[in-house]
Amino acid sequence: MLQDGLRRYLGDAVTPAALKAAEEGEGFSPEIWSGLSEMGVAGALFTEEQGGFGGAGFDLMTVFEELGRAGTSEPMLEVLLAGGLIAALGDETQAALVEQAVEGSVQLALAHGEPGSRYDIERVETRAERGGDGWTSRGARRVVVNGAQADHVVISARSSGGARDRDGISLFVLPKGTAGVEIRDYPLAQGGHAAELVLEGVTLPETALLGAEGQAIGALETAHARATAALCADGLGAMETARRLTGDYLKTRKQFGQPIGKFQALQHRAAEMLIEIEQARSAVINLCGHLEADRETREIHVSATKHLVGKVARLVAEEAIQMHGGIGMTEEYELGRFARRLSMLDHRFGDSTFHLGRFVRLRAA
Amino acid sequence: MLQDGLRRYLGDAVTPAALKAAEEGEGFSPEIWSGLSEMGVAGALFTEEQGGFGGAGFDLMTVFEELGRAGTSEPMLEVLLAGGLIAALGDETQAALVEQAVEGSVQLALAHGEPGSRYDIERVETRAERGGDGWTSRGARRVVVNGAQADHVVISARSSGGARDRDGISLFVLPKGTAGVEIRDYPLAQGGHAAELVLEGVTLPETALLGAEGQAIGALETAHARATAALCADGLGAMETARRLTGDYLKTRKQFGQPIGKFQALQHRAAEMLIEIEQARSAVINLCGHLEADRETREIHVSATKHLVGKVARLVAEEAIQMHGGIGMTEEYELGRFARRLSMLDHRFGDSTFHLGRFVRLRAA
Amino acid sequence: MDLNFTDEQKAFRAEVRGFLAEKLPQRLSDKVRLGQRLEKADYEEWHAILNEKGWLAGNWPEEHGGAGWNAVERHIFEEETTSAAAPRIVPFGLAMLGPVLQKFGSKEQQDYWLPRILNGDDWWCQGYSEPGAGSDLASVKTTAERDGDHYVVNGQKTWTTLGQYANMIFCLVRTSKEGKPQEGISFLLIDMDDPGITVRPIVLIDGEPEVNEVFFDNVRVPVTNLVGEENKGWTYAKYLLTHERTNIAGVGFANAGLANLKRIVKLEQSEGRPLIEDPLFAARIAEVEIALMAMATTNLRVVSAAVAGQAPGAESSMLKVKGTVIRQEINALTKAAVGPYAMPFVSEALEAGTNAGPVGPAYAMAATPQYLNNRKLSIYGGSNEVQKTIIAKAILEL
Amino acid sequence: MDLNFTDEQKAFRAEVRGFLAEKLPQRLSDKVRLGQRLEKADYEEWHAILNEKGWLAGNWPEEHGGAGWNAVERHIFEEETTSAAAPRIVPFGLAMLGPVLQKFGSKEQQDYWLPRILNGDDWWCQGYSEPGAGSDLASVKTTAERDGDHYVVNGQKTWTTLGQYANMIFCLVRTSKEGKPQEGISFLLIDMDDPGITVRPIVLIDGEPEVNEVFFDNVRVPVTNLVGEENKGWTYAKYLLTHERTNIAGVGFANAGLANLKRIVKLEQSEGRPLIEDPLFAARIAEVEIALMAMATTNLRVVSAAVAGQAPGAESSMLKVKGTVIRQEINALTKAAVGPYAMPFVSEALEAGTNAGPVGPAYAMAATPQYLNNRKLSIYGGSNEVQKTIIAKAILEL
Repeated sequence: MLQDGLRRYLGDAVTPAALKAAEEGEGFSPEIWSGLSEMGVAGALFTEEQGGFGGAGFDLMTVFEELGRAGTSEPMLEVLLAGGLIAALGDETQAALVEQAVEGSVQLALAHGEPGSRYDIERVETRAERGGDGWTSRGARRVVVNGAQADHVVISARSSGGARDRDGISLFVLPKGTAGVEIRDYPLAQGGHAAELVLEGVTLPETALLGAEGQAIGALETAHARATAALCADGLGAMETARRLTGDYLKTRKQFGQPIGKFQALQHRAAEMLIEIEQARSAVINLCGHLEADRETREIHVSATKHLVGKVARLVAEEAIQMHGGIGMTEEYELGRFARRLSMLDHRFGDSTFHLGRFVRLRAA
Repeated sequence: MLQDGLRRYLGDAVTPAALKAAEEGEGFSPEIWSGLSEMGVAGALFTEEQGGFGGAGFDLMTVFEELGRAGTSEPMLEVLLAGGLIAALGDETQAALVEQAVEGSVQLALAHGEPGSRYDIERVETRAERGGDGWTSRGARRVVVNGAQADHVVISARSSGGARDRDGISLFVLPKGTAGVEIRDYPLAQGGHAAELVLEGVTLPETALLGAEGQAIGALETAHARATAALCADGLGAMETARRLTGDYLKTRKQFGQPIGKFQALQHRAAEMLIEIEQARSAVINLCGHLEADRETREIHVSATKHLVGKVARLVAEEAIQMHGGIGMTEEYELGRFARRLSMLDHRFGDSTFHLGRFVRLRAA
Repeated sequence: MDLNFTDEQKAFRAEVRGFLAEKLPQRLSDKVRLGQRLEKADYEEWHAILNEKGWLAGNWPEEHGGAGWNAVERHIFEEETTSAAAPRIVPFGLAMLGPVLQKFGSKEQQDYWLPRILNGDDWWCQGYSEPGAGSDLASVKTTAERDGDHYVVNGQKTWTTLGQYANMIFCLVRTSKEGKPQEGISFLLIDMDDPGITVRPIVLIDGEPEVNEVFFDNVRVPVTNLVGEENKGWTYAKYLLTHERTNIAGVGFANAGLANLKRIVKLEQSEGRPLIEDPLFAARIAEVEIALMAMATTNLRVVSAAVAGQAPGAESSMLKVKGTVIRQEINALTKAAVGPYAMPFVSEALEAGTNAGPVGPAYAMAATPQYLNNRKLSIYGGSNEVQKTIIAKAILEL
Repeated sequence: MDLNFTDEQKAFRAEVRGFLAEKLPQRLSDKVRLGQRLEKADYEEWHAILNEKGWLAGNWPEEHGGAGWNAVERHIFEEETTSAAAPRIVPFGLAMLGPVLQKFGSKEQQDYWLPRILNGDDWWCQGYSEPGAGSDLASVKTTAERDGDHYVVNGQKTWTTLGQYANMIFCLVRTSKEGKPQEGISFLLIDMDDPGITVRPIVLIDGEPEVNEVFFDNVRVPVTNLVGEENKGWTYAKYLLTHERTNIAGVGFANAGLANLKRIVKLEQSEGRPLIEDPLFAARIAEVEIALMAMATTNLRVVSAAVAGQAPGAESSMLKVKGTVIRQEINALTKAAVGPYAMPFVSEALEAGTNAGPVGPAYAMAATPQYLNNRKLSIYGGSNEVQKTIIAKAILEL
């Protein structure tokens, strides 16, 4: 039901004009953001206690597969990621932000990765020092998706321990416009915007602290597991569109006197692409079905799924372009946007090589 | 010239009857062994000082590519391997064995691998202890190709140091029938025979020592580098035959009303197979051209070539069978022999995964 | 989306597991685990044990003496038996002929042949493929000419798996040369002891005579052995092929193979450490394990849809391709894992209870024969190329 | 088999290297190394430097002002210039049109056009492909009708690389509709400033307007601009394509890309260590490095055979396929290496000397655009699918 409604809505709303508005603006279409809010889509990402009406793995799958299928870049993943952390750790005042995010009246972002941390969730070097009646922090945050647009940014900093200790990571909620935060906003290859954040001795009140001091790693892992499932579902949706476009093209495009879809080599490659997309779908199902499992089981599925979906995303993007030929290389044809989106899937939350190695380590543990 | 003569000779000599004789006998055809000896083929493996007329990398390539193309299993690689060690390290008396091997009057083998050493040339646990006027040794040697047939077996044992020390490995020459050696002879999947050797306190005279005590590792590495080049050339020859058989089959076999070679998917796969075989040929050339280089350069090429040829061997064996369909699965059709030979290439001197890791370590060193 | 098992299904799994623990002879599971040769008597022994429990024909309805399981129950049974290393159920009578007789056979044929399949009175083999036909099964050249109350059969079948054990063969034969190739085919049951039948073993590249050629020289077959109508055999053949495709993914075999591989890489040493600690080897295993985790879920999705009444179409072609590729990769990794001991090729060692022990560790001896033998997986039952063409046409509508 | 270089060849290599050290402007090699955008003036500057030395047209005979190098010398020049990060030589005038004019052009055409190519008076572009034709180049729809001393050209060309810089275009046009599609094609030289020509940029998925559509609306071209004979253009077109295929393997580009990748993985940190120490990432690099080592030797084999007088046939198709796959894999690994910094998509940062610096490390900024842009490698110049068909037919005779 949500799925059908969402697919219908996005099918109508994601127009060239809306995409142009997103590109020329801040990376997303304010109209579509409002439309999604009116449909209550963000509510599907949270449980009833948290102010939503869903929150299970398959709810995430439904929402993000459709967003990926439509190829639109409203910052819904950031609601899941930052909103999930606030919902899990926040006090009553902070929890209001989740409600507002579900309504669509505030935008959120998570500023966790550092320039040198790559895909390592545990690595935090930026420190937060307690002083006076609050905290000060100094350091840099890289590729913060929606970082310049967000009304509130959840930011991590280390209040104790060494660079890769699991203990000692704290989270804070920064309102937009906090003094001492330098922001460079820029577009992303997959659509949307991100920002580099430089904290130059930011002062934060005690009320900015989200959850217990130094104890954020568990919640961060859970939030990343859920966001990984969402991103993979998004990729699955984008693959479906890439395959639909490719199938249509193979049927209509003629070369050497016949539709190129009659060439057996292309038929077999299209079939292989389809088989792999079904593998990716099953991998997303596996992860979504294990988001509530114990940490070890959940993380094994995180790495298994991100590995497989990353590999398939590359295959689908490259094969779809190749089977289209020149037209697949052009910005004006619809495929390019999806191919670029798929080619960036590997660069958030860990690429397929990283997760293959992590899967091995988790299995051996 | 040698190449043409050898190809012609083997084209005539490798008959079903000769293969049957090999299978029912000791793994090779005595007639073909004599024929090769009369042609002086083994002479191409040694320099003039060593009693041959060749010995360069491209001489090995010529000989072994033809043996692989014909799919015959006379123990020529063992002449290269054990004979090469004797030629490099032996005193005058021992050097006579090389001459005899070149003439074809003695057969040789190298017993170096242990049940647990896998592909690790440096790993030797079997010990040789000096005592009286000779040595005693106790231990096991695995998959000694031609071990039961050889008139002389070059055997390694550790006279000092720990299991993986480079220093401390000594070589000895054992004549056939030495007391205290228990032999189990068996056929190999690629053709030919090998044996498990169990040394139960073998006593060896001082004259059995080959080269300086404890200093054999360098010569062993060189011999293995040369033997790896030879095995890869053998694989290249077998690939050529597999591709020839597959090409012929695609042209003649009809299905759904036309030769299956008209199906574009098979055409493209056949083309990919061909491209990879040319890659393998270049890899063999690279190794053969660097056998005389400094150790580091040579070993980088050993691992690069063995990795690539191993991968291509698998591809060619599997694709050749697949493109043939059922007939490719049968023992009576010629392809099976070559597919089996190719599928065993990875199991001597290190498989493609082992050598990929080794290449990385050598490059990083 | 619910892929969880119900409590009833969990209880069924526990029951199967208990049964296997009690009734599966250790001697047989040892043979399966080591990849040793199973004799005719081994299969018959296991069939009898299952039949006694009423579990031999999981896919048959209860009225014919089957267990009447649905797709999920069959899946659970399959998972448990493969992971316990039970011998496979020989499919020719049970999975192939049985359903055809139940759907298209006469009452007399059902009453006579079906119990004999369950009781092990007959060992059936399959006479579908002919030399040169490959995946083009409709290209049937073996003829059956009517002569009074008999058909006179002439021609040749090939790739007849375990035909050397069989006393009966079901065959596609040509009874008419008119119309399309599919139109003149009939489905005949033939006694292998009839005069004029010759069986010639075909040795495969693993050295085993697993398949056979069967020659028919004026073999007289009573017309009562015709199944259904003359010239309608292609319909029955296709029905049979659909049934053959249950469990086409081979998830159970893949799981068992992966477990065996993981055991081996803990025992094998490479450069002084267990092979499993080699990061590149471990990564190759992980890749196939991850693919298998996904494929198992795809399989469950298809199984669930089957229980919900959806006929699996081209999905089973996807499962065939991916399932065989995964199993072949596990075979290749197992061969790689055993290192130099993949080379010894000692046929007698695969015979349980002979003096010729394995060369090297016992787990190594079957690695190469199984690798070689399972190259067939992507060839038979409609080659993977044929499956891809089906996918392209049926789903992509190319 | 001798793939070693002669002393003369080694001396030539040293001379090229010395020249590059002295004459290649650092500003240009910095741009190339960082993957920044090269402007028209950058190419012209580099062409002029090479032309002064007599090295701009390595493949032209000396009588036409070329260097007259053989295949090995061209190979050495190519290796050295790519590894020094020199701008590539724009191929349309030098590698494509030049040889056609030398072989098929009139004396007047040679005398007029060839010096202008060397001196940079003209920037040529290529009018081969048409919308919807893909790799089927003979499907030319653009027409040229004779009208007195002119042809009147109507139609459309596409994928015209760097057409925005060009003042001249060489075109395949249809002058006859009789016979096979190949038979009515002519080869025309057209001034881009002629009335009736419109150039429309096509933005590719990397965001760059590298290629163009060129529209012809009653463009009047003097008949003196016909190369060779009317309706024989297909012969010249094929000759041009053969010449385009020298250096088809792109070994130099691959080597430079690999060196860049290896530099990056030493600087990138993963889990507290340089990325190069990640065994799986290192293995992926090693795999492509090993493939490149072999491919470079295949290339030398083909080059040596060319010097020995053998015309490269389907071998160049093999080099095309393998060469592009290797370069694309290096691009993919470079994108993977830069991690999250592959995502910023800041077009202005690719402009040297602007205020918009790179997001993240400078080496990261071009990774994604180059990955995306080089997907074209396996599509243009005869797609890899077309190359495989050529290999199957020419070598395998299928």
